[in-house]
Amino acid sequence: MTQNFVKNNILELKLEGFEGPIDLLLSLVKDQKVDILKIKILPLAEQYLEFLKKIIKNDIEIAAEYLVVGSILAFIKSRELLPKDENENDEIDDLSEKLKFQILKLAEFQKLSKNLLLRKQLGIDFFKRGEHEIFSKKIKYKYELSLYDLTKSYAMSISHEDKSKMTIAYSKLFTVERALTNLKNSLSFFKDWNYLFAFLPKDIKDFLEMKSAYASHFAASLELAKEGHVSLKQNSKINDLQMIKND
Amino acid sequence: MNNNTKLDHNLKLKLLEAFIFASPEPVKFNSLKQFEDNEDNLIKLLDELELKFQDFGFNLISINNTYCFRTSEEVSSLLNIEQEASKQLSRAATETLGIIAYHQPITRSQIEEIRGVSLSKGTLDILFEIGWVKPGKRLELPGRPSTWETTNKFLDHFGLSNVNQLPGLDELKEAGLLNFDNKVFKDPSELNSLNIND
Amino acid sequence: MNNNTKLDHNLKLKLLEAFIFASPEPVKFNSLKQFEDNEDNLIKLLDELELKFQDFGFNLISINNTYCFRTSEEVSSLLNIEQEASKQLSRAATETLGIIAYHQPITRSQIEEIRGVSLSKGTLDILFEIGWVKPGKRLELPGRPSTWETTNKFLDHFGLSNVNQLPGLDELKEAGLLNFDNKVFKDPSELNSLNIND
Repeated sequence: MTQNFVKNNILELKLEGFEGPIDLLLSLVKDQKVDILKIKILPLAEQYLEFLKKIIKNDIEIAAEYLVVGSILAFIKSRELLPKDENENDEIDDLSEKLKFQILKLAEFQKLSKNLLLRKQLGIDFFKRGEHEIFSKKIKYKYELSLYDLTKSYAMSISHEDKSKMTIAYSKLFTVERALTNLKNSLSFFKDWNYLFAFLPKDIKDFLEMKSAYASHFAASLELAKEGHVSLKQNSKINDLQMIKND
Repeated sequence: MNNNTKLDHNLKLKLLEAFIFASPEPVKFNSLKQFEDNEDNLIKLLDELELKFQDFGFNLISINNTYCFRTSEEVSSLLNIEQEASKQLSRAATETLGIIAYHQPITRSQIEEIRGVSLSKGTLDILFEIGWVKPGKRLELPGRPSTWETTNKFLDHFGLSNVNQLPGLDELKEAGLLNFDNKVFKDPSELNSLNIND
Repeated sequence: MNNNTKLDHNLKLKLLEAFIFASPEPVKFNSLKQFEDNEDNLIKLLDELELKFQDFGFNLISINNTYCFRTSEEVSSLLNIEQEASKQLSRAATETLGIIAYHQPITRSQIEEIRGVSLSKGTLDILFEIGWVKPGKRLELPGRPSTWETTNKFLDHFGLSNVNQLPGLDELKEAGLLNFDNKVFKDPSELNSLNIND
């Protein structure tokens, strides 16, 4: 039987043609051309395991479901081959019966589902009234919203990341504009050389804001010097910058 | 007086057939009560209408207590009417639909159990989108899992009056195929108790 | 032979009425020739049909050589059918309805918090007007904000018997409707903890 599979190149289908391990078992049964009620699990197990072995070789990312059923079949097979113990045999029979039942059940539902779609269908084989007759002046608006649309919309509304509320955090930085205003105001009171950073506002408590104030005052002083309002000097590299108002 | 009642009766029939005929969707029994508030009489009137249209090119049919006209089986195949493009269902979706139809109400994990494989995303989704299945009541089990069941739209589409009309349903029941007692595993945790090495 | 012709005659009548019934617009005389190619015979058949439906709640009428069924004048004044026109619900309204359905009772500001945008005035109004939502109890919070909840009409429209039947987030995810593993709100009180700035 396994030989047949190789010949028929079914192996090359990998597992994509099967809807799960029970479906695979079912198709092996169908290939045996025996009554589903008379399935013999042992030969079936051998075929399945043989099939699984080859698949694993070719495709290691095999679905876990196939391996689970494979392990049950391996279990049944190994127990059948070992010397018999009465209690254990019951257990195996039970497992075999259940597996057969599942194959049978799936076979039945596959048949019924197929038949369902073979039924005559509305809009294809029979019809409803084609026309929407207008015979009343009263108009009632009907909202065409299906439960599917509603739940889909809800799912989208809570899953879209771009829907999250986003607020830009309040900036605690001391801007150059503020530094410029501060320096211009202060310079009117001081005629002599003064250390630039003495002009920094005294009430800054935030560390980041303080750091940015240093930077913005430095930038502001350069701007003022460039415009000719002030002169700047630095006695040495390690000394602080000093500033004086030009006349 | 007698004559009057009869006229009244005929008028009611006309009103009923006109109302059902003019409504774009199947009409609920309750909304037909406006023409005859006695339910027994209303049922009689509807039975009479059903009979009246029995041999027409279109018939009055009932779907789960709703009423509508549909072209008769006899002529349908001879009509040359443009077909609605129907979606081709995947095999997984077809089987899932069948299982829900025969097994309803059924949870997702029970569907997976019958098919022996987990349902991929989009399988139930497509059936829900077409409007053939909808969520049903929740089961009183841990996690209160939601069940799925078929809709009136499903019945209408496949020309069924109710789910009991599904062909083969009785046989399924008799064969005991509609219960979950005989499965290999009740839940995945049972796998652990199956020790293959001992 | 005679009997055969008669059968054929009846079948033709049925085909004609079924075809006119199922056609989306009034049917042209010419397209009815497919059922009877002899024009004189076709006219006779149509006359016969007209007579057949003469005393029905709906009649076969011909307008400019086209044929269709129309509700009879006798009953149309008595029928209380409102003409239905389909309308699309806006995306904002659909989302809001979904959020109310899943989180009810929920206040307006909680809805805004989930959607991340403020609700325009008309959004809740339209849902209220359709009759799908109604004001619920007030919350014992500052300002005693009013909550919103869904109505029985809402359940009726979506074919649900209670709001617990709405598919849960897990089911939405499994059905492929929800693709993101985002924060799940179980009840509105959790909304307060949703603070992106924290």
